[in-house]
Amino acid sequence: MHITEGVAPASVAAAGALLAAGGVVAGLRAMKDEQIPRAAIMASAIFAASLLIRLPLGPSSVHPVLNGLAGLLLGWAAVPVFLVALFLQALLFQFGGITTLGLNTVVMGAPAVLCYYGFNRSLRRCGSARAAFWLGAAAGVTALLFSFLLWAGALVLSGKSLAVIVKLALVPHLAILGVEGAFTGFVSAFLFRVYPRAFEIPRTLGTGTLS
Amino acid sequence: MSDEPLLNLHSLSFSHTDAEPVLAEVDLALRAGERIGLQGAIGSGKTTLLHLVVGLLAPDRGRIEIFGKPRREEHDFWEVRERVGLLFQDPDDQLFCPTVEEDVAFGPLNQGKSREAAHHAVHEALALVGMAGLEHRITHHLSGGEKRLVSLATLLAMHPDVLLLDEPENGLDPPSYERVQNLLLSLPQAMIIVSHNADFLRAVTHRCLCLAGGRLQNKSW
Amino acid sequence: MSDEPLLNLHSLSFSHTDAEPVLAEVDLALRAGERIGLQGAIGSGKTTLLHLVVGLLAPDRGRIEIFGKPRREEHDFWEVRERVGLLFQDPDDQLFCPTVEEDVAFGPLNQGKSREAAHHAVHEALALVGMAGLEHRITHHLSGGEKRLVSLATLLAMHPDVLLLDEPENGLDPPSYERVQNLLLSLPQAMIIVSHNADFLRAVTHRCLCLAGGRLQNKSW
Amino acid sequence: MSCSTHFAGHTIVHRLDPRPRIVATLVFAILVALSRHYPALCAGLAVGALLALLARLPAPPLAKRLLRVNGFMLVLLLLLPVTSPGDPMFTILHLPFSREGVHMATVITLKANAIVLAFTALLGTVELAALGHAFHHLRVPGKLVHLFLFTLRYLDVLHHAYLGLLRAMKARAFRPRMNLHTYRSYGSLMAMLLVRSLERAERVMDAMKCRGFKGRFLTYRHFAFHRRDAVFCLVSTLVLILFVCIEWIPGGGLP
Ligand SMILES: Nc1ncnc2c1ncn2[C@@H]1O[C@H](COP(=O)(O)OP(=O)(O)OP(=O)(O)O)[C@@H](O)[C@H]1O
Ligand SMILES: Nc1ncnc2c1ncn2[C@@H]1O[C@H](COP(=O)(O)OP(=O)(O)OP(=O)(O)O)[C@@H](O)[C@H]1O
Ligand SMILES: [Mg+2]
Ligand SMILES: [Mg+2]
Repeated sequence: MHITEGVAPASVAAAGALLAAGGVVAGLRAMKDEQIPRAAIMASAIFAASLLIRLPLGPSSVHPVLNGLAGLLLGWAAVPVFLVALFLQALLFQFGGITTLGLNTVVMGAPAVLCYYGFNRSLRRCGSARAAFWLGAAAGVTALLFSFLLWAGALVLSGKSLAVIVKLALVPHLAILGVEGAFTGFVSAFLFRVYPRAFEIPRTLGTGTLS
Repeated sequence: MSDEPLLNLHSLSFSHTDAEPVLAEVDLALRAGERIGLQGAIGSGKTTLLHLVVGLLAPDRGRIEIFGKPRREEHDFWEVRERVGLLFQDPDDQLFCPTVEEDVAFGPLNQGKSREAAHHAVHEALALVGMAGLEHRITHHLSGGEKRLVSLATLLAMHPDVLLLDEPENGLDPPSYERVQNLLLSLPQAMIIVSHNADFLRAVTHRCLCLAGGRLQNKSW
Repeated sequence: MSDEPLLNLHSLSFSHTDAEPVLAEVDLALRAGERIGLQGAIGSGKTTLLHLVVGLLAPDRGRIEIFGKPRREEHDFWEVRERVGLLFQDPDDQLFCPTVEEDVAFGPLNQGKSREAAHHAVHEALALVGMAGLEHRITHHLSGGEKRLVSLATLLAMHPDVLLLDEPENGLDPPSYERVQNLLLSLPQAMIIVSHNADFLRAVTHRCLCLAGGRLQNKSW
Repeated sequence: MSCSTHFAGHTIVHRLDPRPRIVATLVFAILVALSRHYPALCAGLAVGALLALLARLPAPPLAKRLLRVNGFMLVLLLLLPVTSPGDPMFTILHLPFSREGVHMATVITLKANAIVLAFTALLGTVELAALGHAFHHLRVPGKLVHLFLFTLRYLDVLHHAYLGLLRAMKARAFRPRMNLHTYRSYGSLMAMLLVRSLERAERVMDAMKCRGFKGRFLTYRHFAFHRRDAVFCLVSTLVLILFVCIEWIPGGGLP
């Protein structure tokens, strides 16, 4: 669900870049020095998982997007983490691109932050692995759905005629929702049982430094 | 079965990259009930050899015959993996389910066993390695020695005919070391055991091979 | 300095969780030039003890005195960490910079050395462990043995007065093993060396302690 | 095996200082993204192709990247002319291909290929760690640079851990199918990878503290600015100015 290089006209790309810059600054301020290794490990995990893990779906397979999970584990820091992961994907594999880097960061990062606000607290307080599964699954579905809407919005803004792409992509994406939800749910339940500290994020939107 | 080897490698060659080969024309036969030791310097290709046997890597040249049939494609190895248990060098690779019970049940479930049969296999295997009662522990919180023994249980629960053990005694304290040693001596399966520890191999195996320069040599004690 | 111990632990107690304590009333003194071995079963708290000494964990009770001063707060330990080198059990934890050179330079730069001085320290330390010429290698492409030796160089580049080594010989093949052994014998620093390998400790240390049930006991060979 | 390798080599492009390369790539990408006319876009594509040739990018991986971009473009080329309203340019099988649609699809395709070629040739050829240090010298916030460098460091560690676990699953007769057992198993794999990595992150922080880290990163590597870098700056500035002339000065760039 990347916006490919060259598709977005300058105005849309610039708007995306501005929004992303704001999110990245907020994310960097929220991230303490001590959390940098943790954020980096999440970035590599997201990058590696989206490249390596293929979940079978019908005759084909899909890769997990994991932005719901990233939000649950990182809060605002998910935005710079996605910036780095997406930059590496563009640089090494040409998924997305550099003029659309800002847009793609918003498409992935904004739903992650939303999931943080929506589900992180209830996950920390829930009483059973089963509840953690459902909360995680809800986060996965919500994030993916929201990402799809942002992606579709950016495409339609880029040119009304691109709406046809959105229509074509709708059905496969609805199918992916279930897989992403189940996957995020299983990961959340696992973390809840084995390493509940993963969901503790020391501080969000703070007033820290950038360097 | 009698004299027909369970496992037969014919002039197997393999290289990880285009660089010099890790294995060059390796021959090896393992018969029922036999325990073979495998030594060799760091990076000499011991782990690579075991991974070739279960089809996790594909040889550049040579033939692999297991249970009397040649094995070439991925689906040839599906049966092999249900009947040959591989203990990984790093126990952290082996255990990935949240609890011990789920992890030990993973293999039997993949073999198509019912939940009850898998449950039964789990308890039997854990009792065999002396870890009964650990069913509900979180795998990640086990100590190094416990991880090693539970890893062994994950193999035994699949009732394999052959065991391939990659440094089963590494990083264990003396009591766990002894438990592993006695367990291996008591198991009926044919085994290939990789280790840097000559004493351990001498106590446990019938004969010992050494991998050097990509070739296997008989080793005398 | 003479007889004053470099490092002095007085009835130190520690528990990771509310569960039973890992260390109970541990006393330990390390004098200049002394090499102490530390054995103990898996999970007996050896690593924990070393982490307490450099302030990565805080004791529940007891006193830590290092270089003649009591150490309690995080900033008390800043000086300790510049003068006490800790080798981590897993070298992958220790090497976090992209290249060997940067990794070895990380410590000296944090000590406030200039770039030239750091550069000099890097080359000297790498030469000492026999890894000169690896400066520009990518750290994660090193073999296990090389990682271990480079980790040691990252400590030596800081010219510490005390070395705390957590299983420095683990997973090495005989040549690397011997190199580590000779290196440790040739270094002037006081050391605490954790290992499961009694032969290694016998060759390298002056005396050996055993950690069991949260207590330290003298161990005779 | 590694999932994070750049296009290594020894060409003149590889030897340039990464800093001016980053700046030039960014300015070039922005200008190309802003332009709308064929002359400038074709010039941009030519510049991209020339850079790719100069950097001697290996053909198979480059083709794969271009295919990834142009696969999407092909869909656009087929769909846009049919679905965009406007005067039909020609019809195939009774489907009217609109002039606006053809134009839009062609422009997007040209832009994308020009940017991808330049981006790959100039930045895809920098060793990744050096790229991080170059960002540092270009005043990218320190935390972001260190996030980038740490991410690189742990990519291969994680990749190896992943391969190890996946092999262990396969060795125990696991076969991916479309069922909950498969999703649960992959979920466990991913979560176990995360747990181990998060704990490692804590130990890495400890290791850094032990080596005197007090919350401020100091960088060791510096770049030397050679004469060839000055030449590169000059040439790329001229090329970019020429590009602006072709696109924005009415009739000015072309005779
Ligand atoms: N995935 C890989 N890609 C490239 N090279 C590899 C890979 N795995 C192993 N190698 C190389 O192949 C050689 C053999 O590795 P292998 O792990 O089989 O050695 P080993 O005998 O098991 O060593 P050890 O005693 O350290 O476990 C080594 O030189 C290693 O660096
Ligand atoms: N972060 C932690 N949280 C909770 N318990 C821990 C933690 N780290 C270690 N432990 C427990 O504390 C005990 C001591 O661990 P430690 O790592 O010090 O043992 P060790 O003697 O170094 O063992 P090994 O020989 O396996 O390295 C173990 O029982 C371990 O499970
Ligand atoms: Mg091995
Ligand atoms: Mg330890």
